[in-house]
Amino acid sequence: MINAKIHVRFKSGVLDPQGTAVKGALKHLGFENVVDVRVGKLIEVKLDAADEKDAKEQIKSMCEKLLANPVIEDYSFETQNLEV
Amino acid sequence: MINAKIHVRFKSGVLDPQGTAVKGALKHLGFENVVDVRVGKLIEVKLDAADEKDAKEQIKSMCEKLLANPVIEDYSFETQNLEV
Amino acid sequence: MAGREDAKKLGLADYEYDEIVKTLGREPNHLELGMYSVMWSEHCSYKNSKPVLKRFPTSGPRVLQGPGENAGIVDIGDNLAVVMKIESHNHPSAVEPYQGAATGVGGIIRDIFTMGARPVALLDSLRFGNPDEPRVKYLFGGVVSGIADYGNCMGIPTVGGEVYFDDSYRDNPLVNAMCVGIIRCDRIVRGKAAGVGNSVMLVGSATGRDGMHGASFASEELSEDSVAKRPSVQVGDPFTEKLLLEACLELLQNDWVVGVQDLGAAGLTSASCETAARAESGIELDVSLVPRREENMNPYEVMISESQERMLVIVEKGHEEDVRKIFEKWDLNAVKIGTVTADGMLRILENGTVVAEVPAKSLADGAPSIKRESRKPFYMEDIDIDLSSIEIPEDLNNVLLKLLSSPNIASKAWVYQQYDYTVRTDTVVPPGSDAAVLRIKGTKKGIALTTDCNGYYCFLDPYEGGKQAVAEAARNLVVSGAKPLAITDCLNFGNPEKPEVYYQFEKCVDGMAEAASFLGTPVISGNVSFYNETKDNAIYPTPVVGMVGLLEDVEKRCTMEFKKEGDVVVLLGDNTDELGGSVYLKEIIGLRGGRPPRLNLDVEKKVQDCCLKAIELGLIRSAHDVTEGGLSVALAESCIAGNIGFSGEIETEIRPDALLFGEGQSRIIMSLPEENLSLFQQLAKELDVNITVLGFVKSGNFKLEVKMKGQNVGKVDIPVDKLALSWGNAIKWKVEN
Amino acid sequence: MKCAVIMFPGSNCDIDCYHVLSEVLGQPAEYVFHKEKFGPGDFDLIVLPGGFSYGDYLRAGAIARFSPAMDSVLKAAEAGKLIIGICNGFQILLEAKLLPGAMKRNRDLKFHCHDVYLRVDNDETPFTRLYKKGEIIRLPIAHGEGNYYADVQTIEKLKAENRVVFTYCDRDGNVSDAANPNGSVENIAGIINEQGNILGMMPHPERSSEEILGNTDGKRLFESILRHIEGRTTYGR
Ligand SMILES: Nc1ncnc2c1ncn2[C@@H]1O[C@H](COP(=O)(O)OP(=O)(O)O)[C@@H](O)[C@H]1O
Ligand SMILES: [Mg+2]
Repeated sequence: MINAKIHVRFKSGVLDPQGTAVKGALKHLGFENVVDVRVGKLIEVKLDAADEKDAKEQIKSMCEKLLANPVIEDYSFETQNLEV
Repeated sequence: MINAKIHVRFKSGVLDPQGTAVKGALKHLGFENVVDVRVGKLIEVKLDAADEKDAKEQIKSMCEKLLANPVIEDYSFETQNLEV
Repeated sequence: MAGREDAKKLGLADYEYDEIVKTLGREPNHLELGMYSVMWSEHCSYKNSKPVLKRFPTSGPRVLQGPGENAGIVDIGDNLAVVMKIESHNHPSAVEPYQGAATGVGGIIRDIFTMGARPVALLDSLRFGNPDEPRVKYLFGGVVSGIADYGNCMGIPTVGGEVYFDDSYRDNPLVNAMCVGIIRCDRIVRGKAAGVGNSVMLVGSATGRDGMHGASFASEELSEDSVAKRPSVQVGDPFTEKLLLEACLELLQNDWVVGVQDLGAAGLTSASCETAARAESGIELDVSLVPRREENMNPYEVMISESQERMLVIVEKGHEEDVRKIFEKWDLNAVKIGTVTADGMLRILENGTVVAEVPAKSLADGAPSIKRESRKPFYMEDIDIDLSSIEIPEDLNNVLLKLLSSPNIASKAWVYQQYDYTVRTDTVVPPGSDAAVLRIKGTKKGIALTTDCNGYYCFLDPYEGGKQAVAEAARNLVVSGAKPLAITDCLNFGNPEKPEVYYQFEKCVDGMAEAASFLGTPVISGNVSFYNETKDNAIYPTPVVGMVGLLEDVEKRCTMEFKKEGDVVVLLGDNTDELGGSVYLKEIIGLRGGRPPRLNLDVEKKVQDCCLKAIELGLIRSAHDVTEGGLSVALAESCIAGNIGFSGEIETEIRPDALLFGEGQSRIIMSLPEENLSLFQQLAKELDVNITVLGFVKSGNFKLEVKMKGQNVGKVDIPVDKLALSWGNAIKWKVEN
Repeated sequence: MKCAVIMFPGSNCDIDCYHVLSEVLGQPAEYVFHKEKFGPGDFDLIVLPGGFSYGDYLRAGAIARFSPAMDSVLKAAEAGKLIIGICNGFQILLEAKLLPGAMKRNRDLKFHCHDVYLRVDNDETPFTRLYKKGEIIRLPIAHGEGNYYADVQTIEKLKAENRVVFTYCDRDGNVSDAANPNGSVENIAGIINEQGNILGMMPHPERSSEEILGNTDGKRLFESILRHIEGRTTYGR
């Protein structure tokens, strides 16, 4: 079993409305030293695959087809073999 | 400058409608071996702080006050000192 | 076996445990006890309220379904009927505002389509503490977006509701959601497990460990460790509910469907025993057949889980595959989990072995009801205020502007613009007026909807407050041109074990019952929410009235805004010198108390009849009732809404602040073309209603002079733009800063 | 004019679009379930309605674009059939790359339901020929993710090719930040593809096509389409 932790974030240069709002709220709460906040997605996918290399290929393909929108988002991921 | 990467996810057992929908879509796209998908948040906070220990305290407090709702969500985070 | 101690832990009293043992003729096991504990909680059993609720009028020529089913139904002709129900989700929303409110909306929608109706509208009645407090802002914002996200995703317009702020709701916000559906009279489905041998199927989402003991959670005071009761809050899945809605409505086209019941509080336990009890039958079901989301769930967990977006469907034997096919089309589960039996028992099996067996009726209806002690609260003895000690403010303009920017009077657009109120293209009077009006496609008809309650009046005088809530709801429908038909009510109170709270409860119900009978609007469904109380801080008694009215011709609807320069503005009803319970007294003078305005039902009825008749005859161009803030606020609202001014004067013997800001009941302001005035005066005379000409619609300022014996004793004179600014942005400024 | 309204799981303006096409315009309209396919010549107009397909759970429109009906929509698009995506339908068109750019959450993170004013920037499309260029119209919006984004080059290209069809403005036609309900780049409310047969827009013309709803500015959009199709069947070929 392979576990993949995928991060999807806005590309740099794309305004992140949620990040802006969270930053404002944090400042309001007294966290004055917050410089920047970005809110993205954490997608955890459990795959029934033995081979980590193969799993990585699949995850990459999932990201490209569905999980991230390349117009506005970048992705990165890590995998972990749960059997090991 | 400290960079914190915060993961906020539904507690285990809490229904994750997004995860369910994404899992269905991935299966539909031919990724038959997907066993489970959970969708959470990735929140990246840049803090103007020198001391990593102090920054960790602050991030913890942000999570508890604003970024996660302990009733249904768990959080975890890593920090990184950008100056180093 | 489970004993008395286990029962206590689950919140069952000794005498209740004894009753269970007596019913079963033996000690219950753990699962059985758990099922009794959820079904006999206040939330499910109404044990504290049942005898009092009997005082409501519940029948009438149009009532097709009164209380006791998932929702009430009134006939509106053309073989169509309106289905409606309101429900609270107060406790979950206090702990997790977004999900708590969202799942509240999800639950009330299911109650409507369970009956076979297409949900066409939502309303939300909300109460929070002082919006200046950060925690209140968080709760308010979270609740509103939870309601928005669920209702919007479902494609059901949220067309009305109310928002009040008062410290009494600080720790116990109230979140009441109402849903209204339309159904063909010959297609009504009830929650019955009839026909021995018929199949019991579970459809919709898989079952997880969500909201265990949610019903019990809603039946006790919130405390420090309420937060520790985390699993009681569920996450809503409006997408799945939308599929469930479409699948169920498709299913219900078929005559082989026997009954449907949604799974709400107390989950499968409640749905199975209630459907069996209604049909005087039994159900045998096997929990191992229930589709699960989580591993290793035991029968106890499966039976009391409150996982959302599920339904129990009873179909004639042999049609299981037909059901499965319909749900498969919508990508949903549909699994046969049991059978209808003749023996009246709810029998639970796990892999074929009986794990619980209790009489369904005893679970559903057997909770011993409690006659609580009732005592008039001390504070009520001491609420009179000597008006002569209150100085009349110099600057009445300033008072009016302050009133308009009070969050209890200001525009609620910040709230309802987050709700999709135009989807389905039936909303012909959108939120912001006295009542929302929806057309019914394929007919000439329309329905008008509102929720109302002034909890502060109910606190000061529960009986008058109860009456007033019903009368105001009816008045809001009438000024929209609709004839009031029926009520669904949500009774929000503190801890009923306290005699003072029970007194408030009883008196509110008495007042509501009297008004409902008098105005011919039976109570056809409702909900009770007790224990809205924290550390001796109970909410104001808040019996929210949801009401529906009918317009035979939707083209004859009326709205509140002044429409045309030169139109005459008249007051229907009588001004009074009452100031008790007013927003003016509470927020401007800073005095809590006084007797709330009296309501004479006879006068109220005449005023409403006259208004309705005038609208039907096409005599008038606008109508708006006078409520919080009084006459000047009502006039100002009609100006703001129409973006036009008003100029007038009143000759009176009432002190100017009472005249301008007092909240005397049974008053409606109208505008009409001058040429209709004499006809209208004649009508009012025939119907024995007093009317006063106040002035004219006029561009520019809102201007009203108060005169005593010809002498000017007070005046407001403000540009309408300025009024609009105060009124329009107050809530936004408060919550976003 | 033969019309199809696609029903995705979670669509909720399907009935409203159907109502306008069949009842208000009196045209033959059909629902097409997302699991069904159809031929490229079956319909003159295909409507991707508003709603929350798949709950908008990952990104608005992201999952819906993989449905079988969308394969047929792609083929119809290639065949030059008229396609309009309204609200969620616009989001689906973006995700399906039938239109450029992407949608983000509204900048204030709130759902917005109210009327907006729009400037008609292109009156030469099959969808807008009954409007006048520069005309200010009023339509309702109801969305939480209408914050249109595309990179600078794409925006320049859209403008150069006159493909911005509607722009948020105020009552007097001023295009300002205050008149922008969601933060979309350059106040963009609706765009069209290069071939001119696919329109995506956030506001809801189907909710303002009847007198009883207090506004008929949206009806002219559907009438434009009808005029275009009828003109083509009568004189074209
Ligand atoms: N929570 C809400 N949800 C939707 N609409 C609301 C809400 N609160 C207020 N409104 C709208 O604002 C209007 C004015 O509210 P309110 O002052 O309570 O009216 P009234 O005094 O006539 O009952 C309501 O009729 C309703 O249309
Ligand atoms: Mg009113």
